[in-house]
Amino acid sequence: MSQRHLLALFNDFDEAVAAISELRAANIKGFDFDDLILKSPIEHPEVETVLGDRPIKVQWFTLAGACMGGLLAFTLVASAQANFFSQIKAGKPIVPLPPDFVLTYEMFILGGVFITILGFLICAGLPAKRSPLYSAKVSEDQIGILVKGDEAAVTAFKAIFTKHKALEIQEEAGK
Amino acid sequence: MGKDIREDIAWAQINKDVLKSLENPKKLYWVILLIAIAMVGVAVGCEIYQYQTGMGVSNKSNSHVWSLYIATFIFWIGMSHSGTLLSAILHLMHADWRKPIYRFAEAMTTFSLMTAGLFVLVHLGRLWMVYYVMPYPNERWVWPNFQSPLVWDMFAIATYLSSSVIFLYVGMIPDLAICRDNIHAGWRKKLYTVLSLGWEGTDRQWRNFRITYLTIACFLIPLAVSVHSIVASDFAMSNMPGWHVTSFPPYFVAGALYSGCAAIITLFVILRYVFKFEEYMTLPIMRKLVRLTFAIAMVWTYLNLIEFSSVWYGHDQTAKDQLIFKATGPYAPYFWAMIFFGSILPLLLAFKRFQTHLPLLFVVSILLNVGMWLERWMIIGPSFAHGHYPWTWDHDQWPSLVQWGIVFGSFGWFTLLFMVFCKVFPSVSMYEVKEMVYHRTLALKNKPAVKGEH
Amino acid sequence: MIENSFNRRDFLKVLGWGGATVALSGCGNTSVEDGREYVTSYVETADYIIPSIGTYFNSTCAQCDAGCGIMGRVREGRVLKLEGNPDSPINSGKMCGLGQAGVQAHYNPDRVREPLLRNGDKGEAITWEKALQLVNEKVASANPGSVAFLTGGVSGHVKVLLKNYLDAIGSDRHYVYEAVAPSVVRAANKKAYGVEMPRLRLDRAKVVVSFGADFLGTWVSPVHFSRQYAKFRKGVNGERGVLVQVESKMTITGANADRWLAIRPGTEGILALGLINALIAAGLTVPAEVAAAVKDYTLDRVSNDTGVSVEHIGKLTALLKDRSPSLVIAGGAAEGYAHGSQNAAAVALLNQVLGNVGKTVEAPASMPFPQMAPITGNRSSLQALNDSIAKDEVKVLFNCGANPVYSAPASMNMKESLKKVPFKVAFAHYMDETAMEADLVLPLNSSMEDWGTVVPEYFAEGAQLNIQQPLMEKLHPGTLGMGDVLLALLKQRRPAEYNGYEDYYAYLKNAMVAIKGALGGENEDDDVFWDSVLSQGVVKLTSSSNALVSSASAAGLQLPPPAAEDGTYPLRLIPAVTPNMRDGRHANEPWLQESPDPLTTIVWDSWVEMHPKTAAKLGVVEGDIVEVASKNGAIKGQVYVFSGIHPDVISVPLGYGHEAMGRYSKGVGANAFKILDPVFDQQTGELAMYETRVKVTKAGKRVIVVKDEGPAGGNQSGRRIALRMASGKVNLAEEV
Amino acid sequence: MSITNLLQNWSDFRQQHPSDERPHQEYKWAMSIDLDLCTGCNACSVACYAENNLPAVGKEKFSHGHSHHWLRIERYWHNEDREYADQGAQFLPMMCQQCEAAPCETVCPVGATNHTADGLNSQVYNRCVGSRYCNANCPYKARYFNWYDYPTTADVWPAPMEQQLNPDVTVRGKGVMEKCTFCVQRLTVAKSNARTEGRSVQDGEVQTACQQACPTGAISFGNLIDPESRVAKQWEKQQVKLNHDKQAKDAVHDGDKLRGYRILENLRTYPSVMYLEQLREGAI
Repeated sequence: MSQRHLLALFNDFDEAVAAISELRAANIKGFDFDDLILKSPIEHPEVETVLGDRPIKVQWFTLAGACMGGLLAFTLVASAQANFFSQIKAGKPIVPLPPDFVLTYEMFILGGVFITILGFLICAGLPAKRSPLYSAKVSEDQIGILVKGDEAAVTAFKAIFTKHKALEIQEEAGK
Repeated sequence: MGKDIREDIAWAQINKDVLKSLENPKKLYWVILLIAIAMVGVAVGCEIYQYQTGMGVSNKSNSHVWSLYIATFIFWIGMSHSGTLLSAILHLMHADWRKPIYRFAEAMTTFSLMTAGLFVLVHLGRLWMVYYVMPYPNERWVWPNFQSPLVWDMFAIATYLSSSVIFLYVGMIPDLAICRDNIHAGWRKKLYTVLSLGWEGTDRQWRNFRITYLTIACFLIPLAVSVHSIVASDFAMSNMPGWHVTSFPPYFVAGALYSGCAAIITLFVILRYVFKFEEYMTLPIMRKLVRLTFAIAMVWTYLNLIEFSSVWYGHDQTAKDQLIFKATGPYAPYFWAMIFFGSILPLLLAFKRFQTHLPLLFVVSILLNVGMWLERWMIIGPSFAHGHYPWTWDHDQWPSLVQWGIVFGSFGWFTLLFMVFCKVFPSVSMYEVKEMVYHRTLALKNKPAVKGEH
Repeated sequence: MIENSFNRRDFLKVLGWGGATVALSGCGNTSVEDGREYVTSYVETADYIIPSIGTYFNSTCAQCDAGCGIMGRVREGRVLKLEGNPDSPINSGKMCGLGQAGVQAHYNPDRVREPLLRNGDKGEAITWEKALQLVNEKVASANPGSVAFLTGGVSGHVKVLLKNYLDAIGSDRHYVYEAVAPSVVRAANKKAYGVEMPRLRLDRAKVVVSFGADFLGTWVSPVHFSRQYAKFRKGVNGERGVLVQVESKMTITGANADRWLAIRPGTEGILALGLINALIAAGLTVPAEVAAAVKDYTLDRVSNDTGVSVEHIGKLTALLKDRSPSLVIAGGAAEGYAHGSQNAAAVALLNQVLGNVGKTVEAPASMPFPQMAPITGNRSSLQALNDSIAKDEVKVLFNCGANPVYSAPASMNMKESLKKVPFKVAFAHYMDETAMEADLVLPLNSSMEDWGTVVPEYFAEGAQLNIQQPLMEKLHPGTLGMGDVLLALLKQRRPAEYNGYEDYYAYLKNAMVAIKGALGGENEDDDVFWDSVLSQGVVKLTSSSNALVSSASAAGLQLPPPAAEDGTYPLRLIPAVTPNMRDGRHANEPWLQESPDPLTTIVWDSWVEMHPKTAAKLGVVEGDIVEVASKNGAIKGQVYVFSGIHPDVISVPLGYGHEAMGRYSKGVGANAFKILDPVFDQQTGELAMYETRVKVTKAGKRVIVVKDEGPAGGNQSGRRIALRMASGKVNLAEEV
Repeated sequence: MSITNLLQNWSDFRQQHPSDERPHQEYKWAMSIDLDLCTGCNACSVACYAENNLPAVGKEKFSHGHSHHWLRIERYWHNEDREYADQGAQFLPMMCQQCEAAPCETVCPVGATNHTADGLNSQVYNRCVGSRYCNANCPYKARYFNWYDYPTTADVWPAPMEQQLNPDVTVRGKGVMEKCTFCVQRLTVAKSNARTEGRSVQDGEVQTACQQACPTGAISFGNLIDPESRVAKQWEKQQVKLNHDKQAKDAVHDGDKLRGYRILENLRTYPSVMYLEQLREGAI
């Protein structure tokens, strides 16, 4: 059964929030609340509460990246120095710890940063293809709610959106 | 004092204003750009000559093996600090007034780092062998000497540069999306489309965006501090009298923040004027910035005194001679100029009426940076002139025009990069300014009337 | 590493000018024939030649007349470095900087490369045949008595050939000229000891008092004296020798003295006699007539005249009294005055009354072959030449190893007077000032391309004969050895005698083999003998040593009172002989220009040295350009202030200020020879070098003196770098 | 480079080299210079020019401090306020001190200067990138930088002067740091000769150029490990210990008898060159 996408644009954020909570409450057939995507010009922590908890995993990447960076740096540097019998630095050990710690520290950060970005891209699903429905208004000052549902659900969606003074409702046939 | 920025400013207006800064530039812009290019030309000429003839043309000597290049290197590294560091710290502290100004501050960071990097290259006697410094695998198993502070520099700067570029870029993604949505033709469209990575401001994107930005901010603070501490180690780790000082790392960091803040003030004034950003780069924000600068200036002064007095009351006669030489020898004028610009002049900033007096601030901030450059020169020049070994003292060696030319050109290079950035990317963070307005006045934003007008 | 002995046949392969030598000149050695680079395979080398391994050949250093034995390190047909020859008693393996720079004289880019005949102001290259032919004609056409040779000090077989040539053409005009030589002291010694230069045993002396003899830097045989100085300092069973230097301008020797006494110029003799008087007071017994002669030289008067404090005279007297044997030496500073002979005589007298003769002053070995014995140069001979030129007595003048146009004072106006000589031949290494005046310039081999024998003036032990042999193939085919030229000239005169010799090498070998008996090889095969001679580089001769006159006599000792002030020319000019430059003949060797002057550390320029007081009086500081004017001219120079000089004196180094010669010397510094006043020693007629009165005036601008020392000068500003302690505190005998 | 290697020999790698536990194996080249014999005649310096292909840079470059005398003679005065320098000068030959804990080594970014097994402070020309950090960190300023490309500079080695260049020693191009090597080229030859004969280098078998020239024999050079070598004996006699920054001499009580000291020892560079104090007679 074919799915359809609807994007409603709101000017008033409170209305948008209300709309979302109503969508959640109204048990519409052929509509999975988790498919609802909120699009906004800025971040809305308070809206997320309405969306229910959706997990964040980036920090785990960070942890892994940082540890890997640090560990790798130390082993590589130290084992490189292990060849320095031929190039002794007089009065110093072959593997001197203080300098190695400095480098470890730097690489710890570098690894952290890089892998965090990787994590971000993965978690945020970027770079992404443009989704079927989008309005430049979203990047300006309006908030958009993108829902996906059966033919049947469409009317219910529209009803709720109009009720909450959606400025405009875009509609498109899903695949 | 008033609000940081006007409350009844409409979001659409914000977009409009900032995007305007990306439109075709005025004549003045081109003039500045050309001057910058000319300056770079001078530097390139000097470098080619030096590369061909040998380092000798820079008029260093076996006593003065380092000179302006290293001094200016430290200067640019220092300049790079405020941008990222302030942006990150203030972000963690949710200091809203950072939002309109952090973008160009970070850009400044990135570009001054790029400039600093060049000086390391220019300084080398055998530029064409520079890759020896990198730990690349080779069948001879020869590695750089990881004990050398210069290698730490290499690592630190690489890390810092890439991290701040990332920080700058990530923070810019939502704005790039805005550009994408509002600019409909030409290579820019493609550029923004690619760079914005298909950002649509979905809740998922925002969620991960927040945590990522926060994390990188957290990383950047210790990184920034470590970078300049390491640059300080170049000196503190050596046994040159006047360098072998424990307080060097914090001293350098303070100096870095100092010159960085001063530079931000300068650019603040320029951008505010050139791009008509009065709405966003407001006087209240400037006031906060100035106060911060003043505070750091005093910290720097304090550390200066610490260094002097610890040398003065210490037992290292050599270092003491060194200090006396700085204050009385042929370098004395520069030394006292440094004290004046660095410690006396900033006292002006303590006065309320000066804190928002833009023309004055413009001049003062530049002079502060002159002072900070002199600080770096006072670390290099006199120390080499009057080191451990009296026989090799050399008080008559001054940098040649070749050196001055390259230093001069570096400012052109920085300006060039910065100007281009300001034309291609939004130099004020739109989405975050929106947040500032939003937090207070959601209601205002609802007034359709405001939209699109002014 | 050091390999001295090798097979003769291979030796000739290098030195007989055969194909083998060309093959040897590999590795970037540009062939002198056609300028092509040879890259020579070592498939067929002489068997003692191992690529990349240096071979050492013994020879003799020609940089000065001391005659040190050297070993040249030869690799791939090139001489790379000179080391001292350990077998030579003179320098026993050591060398001075001047000697080290010999290779730069050899490889010098400014050498004359082919015979040049004057054509207007230019010299045009001609062949040797043409050149020698020309010489032949000129000499033939000239009246025999009017052919003159002007040379530096010569000895050995070249001297013999020279003598023979002069005899052959029937002339006796051989002028031996040295711009800087202890001629007056020689004369005085001759009087006092019966020999010109007695053998000085610093190593035996407990105290050495040197009246301005710079024996560590420039005087007679510096390397040898330095060797002795080392022993002297280590001392006889640990008693460290004490060096006292008396002079008006500090020399490098003075800089090493335990006590450097700045004496009023010219009063050295007075001090010497004063010391004798004081010694008598201290109980030294001396001949009555000596005592009578010195009785007027009371402590106060001497101190007054000389400016040496009573305290120091007292201490010095005590020292001489207590520590015997001592040694007193008279050098440049003592002899450089109108009464130089008197000064020297007074110093010699001091030596005698101290009973040093026979202990530290020994009779030198005599040279068994007088015809080879060195003729030492002096300045009066040049005066003599100049006079006879003035009288048009000289028609043909050969000049070799002397550069009078540069080193004669302006008052002699050598340049002009040479113009009066119709035909002047210069045997030249560089186109120096004198060669520029010559009508025919004959390029000589360098000492590293040439054969020869050298007899040093000063024998370290017994008499010795030094061998000079080529260390490599000639760099320039157009040059010829002095010996070869003289031989060629002799062949023109006495074909019968000399046509037998193919070249000077042949002559030399023949001559040496002929006297092998005296050279300690009577029952050796000629070739074996010759090889051993060549490989040793030094032949020790069995010789008697003539006794010394040791009876002290003050007869004819007349010392003038200290010279009076001269109003218009208040200061006295001391032309300093520096270890690097000497008389300036080596000014074109960059190592010497670049090696800092020991005392001032100045490089690549001359300077005007003065005492802080003098500088204050003149209102000048270091780097001020001043004009130093005497009655006979003026030179400009940069001021260098230091306290190693008497306030009545200023000093300018000799050897700089060449107007020709080469890229490294031309126009570097100023020539102090030029402004010397024509004052002469009353007895010997030698030019009195220290008698020039000058006035110094500021000539405007100030420069930064190019020198090695930093702004701290000789000050260590509290660092522990160069430490010094009282000799009493250590026992040298215990040291290793 | 492998982790296993790292883990297995960890303790070795943490060991300071060289140290009292791990002294130099066969050779430790050292010098001792008797300042009472040094007359400042500059013979050593010129010999160094001849042996090591040092360029004579000329007046103009010299004035800019570009001189190349690996071995320089310094001249000090001790007459603080007296009218005359009436106790003469003091000459001090200063060359690379071949420190046991060389400040220059640790700071070189590319490891171009290292500590050799013979205890020399080596300089690898073709590894040097010319950061000049080593010189900045050298308290003796005994390192010299090639500010220009002297082989191609006019009048430095004009033909045929280049034929004098010693083939055993590199002719340095522009942009590299250089310094006294204790004539390492001679040491290498001596060592290989000795090795072929299955022995170690005897004392006096190898001389540095400066030592060989010095007319007064003020410089002695040799293997500090060989107890028979003159240098070793001298160090022993003067009670100068290589890896100490304070010597018996510094203790006042019997310091008098000893002349041996090392320059700027308090910086803990542990130089391999011992100087013997100059002496002056008190009786005059």
